[in-house]
Amino acid sequence: MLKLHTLKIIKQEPVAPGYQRLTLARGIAAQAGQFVQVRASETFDPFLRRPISVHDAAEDRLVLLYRTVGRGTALLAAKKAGETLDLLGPLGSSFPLTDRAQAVVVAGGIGAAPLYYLLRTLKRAGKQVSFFYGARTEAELLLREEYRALATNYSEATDDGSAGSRALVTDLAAPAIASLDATVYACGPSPMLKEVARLADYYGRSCFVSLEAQLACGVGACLGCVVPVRGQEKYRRVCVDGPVFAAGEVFFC
Amino acid sequence: MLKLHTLKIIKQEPVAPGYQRLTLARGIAAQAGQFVQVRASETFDPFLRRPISVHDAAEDRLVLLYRTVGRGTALLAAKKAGETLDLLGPLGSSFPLTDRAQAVVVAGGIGAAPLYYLLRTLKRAGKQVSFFYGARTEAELLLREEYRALATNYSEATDDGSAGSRALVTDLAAPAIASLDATVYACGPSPMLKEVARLADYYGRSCFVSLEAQLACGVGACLGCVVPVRGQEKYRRVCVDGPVFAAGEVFFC
Amino acid sequence: MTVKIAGLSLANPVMPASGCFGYGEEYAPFFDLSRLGAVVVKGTTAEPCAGNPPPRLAETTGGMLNAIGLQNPGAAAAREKIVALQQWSVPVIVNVSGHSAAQYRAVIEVLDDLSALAAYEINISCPNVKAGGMAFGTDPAVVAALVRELRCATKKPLIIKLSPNVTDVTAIARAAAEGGADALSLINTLLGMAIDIERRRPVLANLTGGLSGPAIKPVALRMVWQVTSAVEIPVIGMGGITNARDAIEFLMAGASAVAIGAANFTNPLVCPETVEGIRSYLAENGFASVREIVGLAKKEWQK
Amino acid sequence: MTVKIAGLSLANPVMPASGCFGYGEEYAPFFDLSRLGAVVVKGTTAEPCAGNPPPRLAETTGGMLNAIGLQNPGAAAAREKIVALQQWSVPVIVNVSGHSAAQYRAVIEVLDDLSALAAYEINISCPNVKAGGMAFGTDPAVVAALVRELRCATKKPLIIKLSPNVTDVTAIARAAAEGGADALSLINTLLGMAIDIERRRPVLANLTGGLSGPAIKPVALRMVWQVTSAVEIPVIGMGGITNARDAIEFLMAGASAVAIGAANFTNPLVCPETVEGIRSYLAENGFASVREIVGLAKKEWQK
Ligand SMILES: Cc1cc2nc3c(=O)[nH]c(=O)nc-3n(C[C@H](O)[C@H](O)[C@H](O)COP(=O)(O)OP(=O)(O)OC[C@H]3O[C@@H](n4cnc5c(N)ncnc54)[C@H](O)[C@@H]3O)c2cc1C
Ligand SMILES: Cc1cc2nc3c(=O)[nH]c(=O)nc-3n(C[C@H](O)[C@H](O)[C@H](O)COP(=O)(O)OP(=O)(O)OC[C@H]3O[C@@H](n4cnc5c(N)ncnc54)[C@H](O)[C@@H]3O)c2cc1C
Ligand SMILES: Cc1cc2nc3c(=O)[nH]c(=O)nc-3n(C[C@H](O)[C@H](O)[C@H](O)COP(=O)(O)O)c2cc1C
Ligand SMILES: Cc1cc2nc3c(=O)[nH]c(=O)nc-3n(C[C@H](O)[C@H](O)[C@H](O)COP(=O)(O)O)c2cc1C
Ligand code: FES
Ligand code: FES
Repeated sequence: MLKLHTLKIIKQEPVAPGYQRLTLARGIAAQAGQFVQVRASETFDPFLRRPISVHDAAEDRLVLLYRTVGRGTALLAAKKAGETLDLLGPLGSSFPLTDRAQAVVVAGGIGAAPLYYLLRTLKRAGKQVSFFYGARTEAELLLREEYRALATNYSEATDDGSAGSRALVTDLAAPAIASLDATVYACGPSPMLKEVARLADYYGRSCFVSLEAQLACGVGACLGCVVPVRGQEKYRRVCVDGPVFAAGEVFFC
Repeated sequence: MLKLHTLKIIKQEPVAPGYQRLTLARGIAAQAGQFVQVRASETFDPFLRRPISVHDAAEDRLVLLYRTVGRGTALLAAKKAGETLDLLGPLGSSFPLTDRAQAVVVAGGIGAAPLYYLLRTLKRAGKQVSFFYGARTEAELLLREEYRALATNYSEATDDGSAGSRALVTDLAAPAIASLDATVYACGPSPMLKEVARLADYYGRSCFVSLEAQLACGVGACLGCVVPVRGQEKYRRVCVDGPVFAAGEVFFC
Repeated sequence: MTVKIAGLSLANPVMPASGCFGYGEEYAPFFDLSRLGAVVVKGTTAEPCAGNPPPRLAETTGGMLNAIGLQNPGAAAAREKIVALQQWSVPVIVNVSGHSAAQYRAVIEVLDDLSALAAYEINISCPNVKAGGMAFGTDPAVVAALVRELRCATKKPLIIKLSPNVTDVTAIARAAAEGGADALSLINTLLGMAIDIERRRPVLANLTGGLSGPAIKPVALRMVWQVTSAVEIPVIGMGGITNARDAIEFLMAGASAVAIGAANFTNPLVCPETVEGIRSYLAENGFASVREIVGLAKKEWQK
Repeated sequence: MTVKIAGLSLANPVMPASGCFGYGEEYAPFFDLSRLGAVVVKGTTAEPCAGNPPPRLAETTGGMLNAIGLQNPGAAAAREKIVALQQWSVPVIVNVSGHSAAQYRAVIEVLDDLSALAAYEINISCPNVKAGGMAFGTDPAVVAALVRELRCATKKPLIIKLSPNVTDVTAIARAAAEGGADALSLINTLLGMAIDIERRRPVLANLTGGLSGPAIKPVALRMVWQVTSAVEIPVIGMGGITNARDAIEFLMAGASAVAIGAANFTNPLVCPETVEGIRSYLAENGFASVREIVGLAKKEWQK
């Protein structure tokens, strides 16, 4: 299934200042948690592809949600409907479903991107989902109504209190992780993931986190994107062994 | 006057397969024969600016005519009306007017680009202009009606006889150079320029040719774009001493 | 399209560069590996090696830095992967790394009976491998002695991979040739670094890393030209190749074959596309074989 | 923003690199040259020099090759141009080139009385300058002797410009420091080449040329880091700087000032923009002076 695709862009929408949602005209059989390696330019500056998670997917559609942070994402944001996008994928591991009927999903900032498809997947599987969405400010709670619609319970936290609680999203999620017999999923900044992993470990929940790293090949060949594995003198590759890992495997918690 | 400009693109028209005419929204006080250094990309691939002659100019307008041959010009051709273009100019020497009332102008291929503005300039100065336009094939006689309208006498030559005479444009121009008390101007491939220079020298006409070279800075600082000067152990810079040179200065004819 | 290097006959002159193609399996979903002239596998050491801590990568203009640190499963585990590559019936070249002559020999001892293994590429140019305080690949005498020793350890072809981080690459090349090398590979990566100005520290956990990609092509091409003028044995040229035009530059500079590294990451089809591009170029320009363009620019230059 | 290098006090740490800014006059229409920390002029030789035949340039990915061959009007004619630069009241650093110690001395003799001339940058790294068969800048003993000799020829500060085309740049740096250099400039260009596959020959009439531009930044940064760890004298860092972020990388790696070369060609305002960018960075990050970020990445690294 792994392949090089040239997909037509059917929509390129700003969803907040500095954030874009890109809709492509064909599905690539991706699962929630997987990503694609996007070629932002036909030239060699930037030289490497850019990894972007699958935000949503269907037979006839692939959706990406991304933040414009540097040259690559700026070039991506400059592409217009009608143009094509060269991408590799689907790549990497996906969020596994478990036998638990409940799920706690924790999103931090743009880490929400892959969790949309996860929420859809969990809902389709009939799970009860508590979704905790944290961001710096209200504007960065991207597509909040769409996320809200997919969750059984929906809570928001912002650093500045402009929406939801003025709290760390992990503190907001802690009671749910403590009390629900749920599988825990998280994507966001590293300190957030560590705290979610710590909570899940403490309350005995299985927990899956999606990690980021600088990639080069994206297919497991270059060994550039590794993270250390708990308790072993070994590394695992974010691009093929991840990006979704069992929290206990990658965090010393 | 020499400056860095960010000009708005008001028109980007294909004028033949592989050839574009680009119209910019503001003049830069350029003279016929001068060029601009265009930045084809915001990235560093390609790294250098691209020199393009001033095809036409007015207070409120700068027009470029170019052939898509590589990465830089392809990126330029991909720019759309409404976007801006970063350019440096006007740069280099211009075609001088002389006291002769007649002019012979010889164009080879895309070498015609700067000669359009020259024809306009000569016409405005009341000169009688014989224009010889050579190309590989009819399709590459770009904007032929517009050129024809500016010349007193207009002749065409193509390599394949698809338009005008099946002849070298220099052979077509030879009788005019021989018989008219005219100043001779030429732009085109190097063998063509040498032949025009030889003819002009033989018949005692003053002759100005526009040369090409690989440029870097375009402003005379790097000394990269030099051509040897006749009879001297010296080089001259195409970007500031040229691109228009007296033929006798640069050709050993 | 066939070329002969170090006694090997390759169907075409294009192979992936070591460390950029794993043991082949990662790129097998993209194209039929038998379209390659050869497969060059990841640097293999005697014992398993965990490699350097992350971050190991940094992007640079027109290229990238890597400090993988020779992560590999070790020679014994590599056997299987090499055998698995046999299904593509493409010659397998094993890149051998070590911290001492004994370690290089140990790799050869473990692998030498594999008929799937067509040749060794001896990596004496990894920035982390030291010998007597100086990097291995930078002292002609050390290089000649190492090659001589390995020459006795195997009957398979020995390709010595040179470092570009030296004052005079031809001296090292001559030493390798005198030591008995069948061919040379060049260049390995240029030693570089990057600083993260937000974190105010070097990007790579290893401080320095190897620079590769189109950024280094001019340096690689110069060294291939110099070395193919200095020694008689064939050279596999690499460093920044991204398409057939680049590959043809290396062939015209004197390389008998080419390897493609970092460009695989940008375009996983770069190797087969380069094979096809060279094929078209030869046909369009009336050349009957790759051999006809090897060193062609040198011949023109000497005119 | 002021920095002190080799006894000079510069208003800011940014200057154009030699050979990329002529004698300043070409860029004067673009911005007020007094906004620069210093102006470094084109490599000047004792006698006028016509330079290499064209083609002298080739574009490469993220950079360019040049083989200008030190075209310059000679020291006597350069005097005027140096004096003319005084109108900007910016320190003028004259890049001195030659084919022998005597030739370097000859340049100094002609120019030494100019009060407009703040310091010499001695270019011992031009790929075309040979001494005893080996390039000048690649032998520590030759470098130390040359610097010692020039040290006696002038009281003005001597900045020695090093070549990156060596196995161990710190050995050359130490030799220059021992010879009495006040500061070091690095890096000069990497030796490279390009081939035109249509014409089937090298692009440059000189065969090889010097590679510069962002492509070489990682190599330059690594050498600046190494050299500033090896010697006490200040270093002017250069090689691929295109904006303030790049410049800050060099400062954090240990450079006391920076020079910008090829990027002027892409953006004629790159020097003043870099000055402003550094200024903003310092202000936004609470640094009181450039000195506070010099070598900062090293301090973080050693923690
Ligand atoms: C598996 C995986 C999945 C991912 N999924 C997503 C996703 O779904 N959505 C998403 O938005 N991201 C996602 N990312 C992150 C995304 O890949 C990066 O944000 C992207 O690669 C950045 O590329 P860039 O060229 O825009 O930034 P780069 O230019 O590479 O810059 C990287 C960093 O340097 C800084 N930087 C660089 N240049 C400048 C400058 N001139 N000024 C200031 N700062 C600068 C930027 O702030 C940035 O943080 C994912 C990453 C991984 C590994
Ligand atoms: C003073 C001056 C004025 C000029 N005025 C004009 C003008 O008015 N109009 C105009 O059209 N041109 C003009 N030129 C020429 C123009 O500058 C060049 O055509 C342009 O710089 C080419 O840039 P590029 O990036 O498109 O090509 P590059 O990528 O730089 O390629 C240059 C050459 O290499 C070949 N090449 C490169 N890559 C490939 C590839 N992948 N496959 C096949 N071939 C390849 C191309 O055929 C081309 O001939 C002028 C030049 C000068 C010096
Ligand atoms: C991620 C990565 C890993 C590499 N690992 C090895 C290795 O194990 N052994 C080796 O000899 N060279 C290794 N190299 C160097 C390449 O084989 C090649 O010599 C170099 O990258 C230049 O080619 P390129 O510019 O096409 O990448 C590695 C390069 C990269 C980018
Ligand atoms: C066109 C050109 C001419 C140069 N001429 C000289 C010179 O005369 N003397 C010298 O010491 N360095 C010369 N250099 C080297 C630069 O000063 C600088 O060290 C090098 O280009 C690296 O910096 P950059 O990558 O910012 O260009 C020249 C570089 C270029 C591109
Ligand atoms: S990015 Fe190459 S192995 Fe993960
Ligand atoms: S292009 Fe730099 S001097 Fe002409």
